[in-house]
Amino acid sequence: MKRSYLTITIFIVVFGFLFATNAFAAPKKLVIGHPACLSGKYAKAGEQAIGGIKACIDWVNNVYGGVLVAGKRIPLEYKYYDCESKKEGVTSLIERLITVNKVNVVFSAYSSGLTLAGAPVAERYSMVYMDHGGASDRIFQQGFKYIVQTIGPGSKYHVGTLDMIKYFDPKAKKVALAYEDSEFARMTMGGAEKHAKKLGCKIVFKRTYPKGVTDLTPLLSDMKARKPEIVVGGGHYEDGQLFARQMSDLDINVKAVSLVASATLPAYYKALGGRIAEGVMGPSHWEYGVTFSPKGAKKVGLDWIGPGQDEFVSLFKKALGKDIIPDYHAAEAGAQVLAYVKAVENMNSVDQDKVRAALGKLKFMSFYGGWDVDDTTGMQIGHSMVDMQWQDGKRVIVWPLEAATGKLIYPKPKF
Amino acid sequence: MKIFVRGGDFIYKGNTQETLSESLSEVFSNRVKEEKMILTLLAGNLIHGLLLGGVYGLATMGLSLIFGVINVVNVGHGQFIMVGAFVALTMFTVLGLSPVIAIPAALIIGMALGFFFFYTVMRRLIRAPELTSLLATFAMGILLEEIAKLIFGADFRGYYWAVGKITLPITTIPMSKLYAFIGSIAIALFLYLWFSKTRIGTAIRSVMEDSEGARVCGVNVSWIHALSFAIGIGLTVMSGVLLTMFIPVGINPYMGGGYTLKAFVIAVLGGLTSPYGAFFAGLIFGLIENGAYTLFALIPGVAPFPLTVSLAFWMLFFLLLVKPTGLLGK
Amino acid sequence: MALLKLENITKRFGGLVAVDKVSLEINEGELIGIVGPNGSGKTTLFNVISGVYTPEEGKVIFDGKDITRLPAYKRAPLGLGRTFQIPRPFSSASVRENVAIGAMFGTLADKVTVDDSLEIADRYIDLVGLEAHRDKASGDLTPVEKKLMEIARALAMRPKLLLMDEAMAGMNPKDIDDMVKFIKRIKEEEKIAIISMVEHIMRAVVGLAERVMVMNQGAKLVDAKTEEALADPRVIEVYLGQPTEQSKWRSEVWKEGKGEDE
Amino acid sequence: MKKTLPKYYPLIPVFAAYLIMFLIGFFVPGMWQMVALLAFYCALGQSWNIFMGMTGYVDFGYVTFIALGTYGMSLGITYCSQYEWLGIGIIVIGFILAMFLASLSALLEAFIALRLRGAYFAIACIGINEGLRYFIEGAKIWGGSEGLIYFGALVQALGRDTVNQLTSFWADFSVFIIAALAAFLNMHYMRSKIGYALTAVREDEDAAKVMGINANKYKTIAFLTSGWLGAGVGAMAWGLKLGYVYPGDVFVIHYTVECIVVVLLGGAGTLLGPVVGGLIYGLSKYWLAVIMPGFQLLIFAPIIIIIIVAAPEGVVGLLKRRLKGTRLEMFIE
Repeated sequence: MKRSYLTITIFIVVFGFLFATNAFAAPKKLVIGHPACLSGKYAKAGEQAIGGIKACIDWVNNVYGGVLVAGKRIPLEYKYYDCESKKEGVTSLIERLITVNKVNVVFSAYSSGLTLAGAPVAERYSMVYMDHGGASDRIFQQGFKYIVQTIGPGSKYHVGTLDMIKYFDPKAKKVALAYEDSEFARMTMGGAEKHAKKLGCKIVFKRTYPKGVTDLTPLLSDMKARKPEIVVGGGHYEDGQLFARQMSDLDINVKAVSLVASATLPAYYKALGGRIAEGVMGPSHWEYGVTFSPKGAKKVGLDWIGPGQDEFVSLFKKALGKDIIPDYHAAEAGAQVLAYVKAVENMNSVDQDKVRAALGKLKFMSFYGGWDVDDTTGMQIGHSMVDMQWQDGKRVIVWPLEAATGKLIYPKPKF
Repeated sequence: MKIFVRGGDFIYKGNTQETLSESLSEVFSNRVKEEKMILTLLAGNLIHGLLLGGVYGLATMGLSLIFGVINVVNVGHGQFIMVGAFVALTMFTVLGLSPVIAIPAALIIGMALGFFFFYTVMRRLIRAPELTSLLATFAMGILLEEIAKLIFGADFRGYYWAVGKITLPITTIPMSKLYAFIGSIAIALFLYLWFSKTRIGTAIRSVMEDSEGARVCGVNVSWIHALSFAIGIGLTVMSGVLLTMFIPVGINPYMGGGYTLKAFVIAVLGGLTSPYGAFFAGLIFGLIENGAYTLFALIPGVAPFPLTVSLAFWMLFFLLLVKPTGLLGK
Repeated sequence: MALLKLENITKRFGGLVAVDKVSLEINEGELIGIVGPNGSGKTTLFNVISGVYTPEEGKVIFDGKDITRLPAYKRAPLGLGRTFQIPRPFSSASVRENVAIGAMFGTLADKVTVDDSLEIADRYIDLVGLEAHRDKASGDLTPVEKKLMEIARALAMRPKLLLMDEAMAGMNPKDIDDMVKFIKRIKEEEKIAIISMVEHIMRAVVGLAERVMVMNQGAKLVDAKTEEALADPRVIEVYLGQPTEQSKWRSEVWKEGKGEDE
Repeated sequence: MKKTLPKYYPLIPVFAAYLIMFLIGFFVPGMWQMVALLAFYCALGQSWNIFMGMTGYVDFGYVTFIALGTYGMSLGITYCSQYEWLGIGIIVIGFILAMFLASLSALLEAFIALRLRGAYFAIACIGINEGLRYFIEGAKIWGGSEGLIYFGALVQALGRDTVNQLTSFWADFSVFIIAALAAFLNMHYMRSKIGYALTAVREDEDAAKVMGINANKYKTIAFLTSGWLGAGVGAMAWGLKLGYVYPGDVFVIHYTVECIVVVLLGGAGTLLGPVVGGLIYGLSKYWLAVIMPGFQLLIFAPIIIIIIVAAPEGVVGLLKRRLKGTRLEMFIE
């Protein structure tokens, strides 16, 4: 009898403890909140983003000396939780970040879906919500006031690629589109289709495949039968590997293959055992080897902030404690930190509405490239993409010509 | 309008302007060409489907065996396939051994895992309501995923086993796929002989039929339970190796989930309790999966890939209702 | 008018004819025994009456209504109660709840609330003498207690006709005598007709039923007064097999035969 | 009448728990979303428990109801927001649609349950869930895999402030209501003929039929109730609150598993179980996300296994056994 009361009491006490809020955020700090995807289906991108953010915060605090507000240098702090790549986690964690940790800005979780899930909460608390992982244009048609995008819109990914191929081979006509059926890849496909038609190409094949696909053989056989010259497609990591691998299995030799997301990652070449990856191209927001520099910024008349590329990479490695090369997820997230710092300094205030207004007007350049958003919707318009190609196990930037680190191999070598 | 829909534009929908600009004769000749092409495609896809089906079949045998003997649906099935994939990957990339050698290694690792999970967890759940066993196997799957993530990271990996390919008039087949198929058939055949010719195989079959009866006849039922679970897991892990011979990329800790659902469909097609049924159902499933894609692609305005997957699940659903003993069952 | 009337019931399982053209009439308040060896089709016949099976041929008429194709759950509210050979209690529920379920969905289904049913249940639990086990989970009862509980559950349905499937199988002679008395008593008190199925405990049959129907290989062999029926040479042959072994079997069977039905 | 009231005593701790959660969420700043998350788990557990606890069927495809509920709300808002005079009525329409879709799939599952049991039933329900998801994607209905995004439409129809209120308070509040309603219905069913009938059917369906119980009717009642509640949670917690839906995000079996974990932690078939389970699961998940981001699942998986093996009756089951014969007994069910 007594023990049962005791059991119940213990339960209540434990619950009470778990409910209790913990420490308040210390003043005189700017806190960046982030419901990160550390586990679940976006774990890979989540890890990269955390690394990128940590690296840039490190740079701001230790190299730059802190954010200059009202004549004082204030350090940045980073507070992140794991949302498990799930929408329920995002909403509750964002609220916790805003109310308990008193963060000054919220970074979105990876993917368009999770970005959308968190937006209403941020909106309710009138909190600047910076999106480095949701590429869907539709996010910005919902009337959210506090959202700002760093990642370029999905529809632009393959535009440059097609321009490049037209530049090198004006006769190439037959284009095949095969993308993953995800928000991001569909945007890319839409953009690519429109642009290909504008360039006078004929689209001989257009299909999507679902997420998590394990065998593309039927789709690729179909594509082979349509005899395309240029293949653009992809979506995420695993299907990008599968795509090239099974194209090789089926001996589909075309003049150019460009895959979004996966092809640009270092692991890609290794996973395909090298040879198959040779000549495969991929568009990217940022790639190790892109040469954006303060000098370049001056040339186009933009402010420069942040570490140089090599500095960023070493800070990134330090932040994660692992010897991995940052990819565009890291660069995006990192650049987002710099954008926030820039906006706060421009306004000389941390007030949410003012910062949001400043972000709307902000134009600058960093190691990530240009940054400029549409003032009303918050959509990214200033960032341009690069195209890279695997050549002898190295990622060579082949487009745009002014950023190129090597010459395009065209047509690509046979599988 | 009708003509255009019939003959013109199978490839993509909604682009009527281009279609309209084509002359009628062109449309007609296109139609003949198109039909011939579709038949070629179908034939090629069916060959690939058959090859893949063999691996699917083997990958499902473990699930059926475990359900047949201890009446537990292994919801973490796919995660054991993932373990197999990592075994193959590690042996190839770190030790430089061909996947053929990884097959027995995977069997041993899988059986060890099987015995471990049986004696720590499953033994206590055999007579429990299915709710608990479903959840327990699911939790095992998550555990494997997270451990794999801890060891290998969340990267998508792959390996390249260069053994050439053969080119047929209708399609190209990489040798590694062919080896995987032959391997699957050999293992299934071996298992069949083992089940029917050896004492212990007979004991397993008797427990499957009637565990009480077998107990009365002096079969050590709890040992058979443990052994069958271990063999089931061993088979599953082994099939993971064969699967990487088929699709040697995209290996990552979270790759298993999709295979679990596929294995369910196949196991049900095969009657859920019969490993051989599962093997043949795997072949049929492979054929349907690849064949249906080609046919669905003819319908304008739909996405054939998800429709194929959807078809598989509706098939499972109706089959369960109409004939729970499976396509090949009595 | 007969309470239950079976007309040429035939039930087949594949090629096997389990019940072969059986006709039977039972009047209100009558107690009749159905006797037959293992596999003679008694349980199948019970299942046809209670609606578990639908016969291929023939009619089941209960209380003037043709119920041949009526699902089982619609028969109970008409006044058809049943017990099972191997008791089938709702194990996780208590004795009281088990019996109350009978009251809730039997002939009183539309008239009683849950609380009423529990009260009715208490009455029948007292009647069968299980007061001490009222709140025990029914799965924990002994086999004999389970039988009693099943009878209480069936009685709580307030049936007009009660089908008792091997009520006495597996009991010792004293329990059988008690049970016989008990069945007779409830027949009088509750004013219901009872069909009791007995495999080969002749002791029970003799004491219990005024009338018996003997079945063999699915068909009706004899339908007569108990003494007459049991004296019938055909019955003796069916039951006792070859005359040479007659004496050896007779004593065993008459005293305490144990029966497991099909 | 005297007897009827004490029968509902076990609801007291359940409602008390919900009330405390609500008050904490309402008055402690920054707790609302977390409390909403807990309510989400409790409501799901509670609704799923009606299905499983009362019929004994393990519905692995339960998330279908939640997903269809989400779709109902999404379709209602997407297609009705253009009619300005409807005002807040679009949410009512969405809710009705959600209930309608859930009813259809509940009837379908009840139909399957006539023929299949145990693992076969579980797999068939998974089949429906996946089949539906890929059908939506493949046939491109309801926006196909592109889903529906309608936060903007909602803002246009109802104004920004109303929408802020709706998404960040009323949606969560309705989840509380649904959770409490689920508990009440669960209790009410347990204490009425439905509960007795389903107990009988669960234990021995053939015997139950002979006792006069229309097994299919009662099963269908339980399926429908459970489906409606699940769809209600989906419509509110996902449909209204998030303002978007992708098929790949809602038809996810993982959520069913979460329901099961919640129920099993607390105690399957009990009334208080899902509440306790939801609290334990939600809180520990939330705090693990906060304290050790990235390791929740690694910690959770073995814990689940240990609980299944060591305490299959769950916390409330243990508590019930402890409290047997004490005055507190009547509060725990």
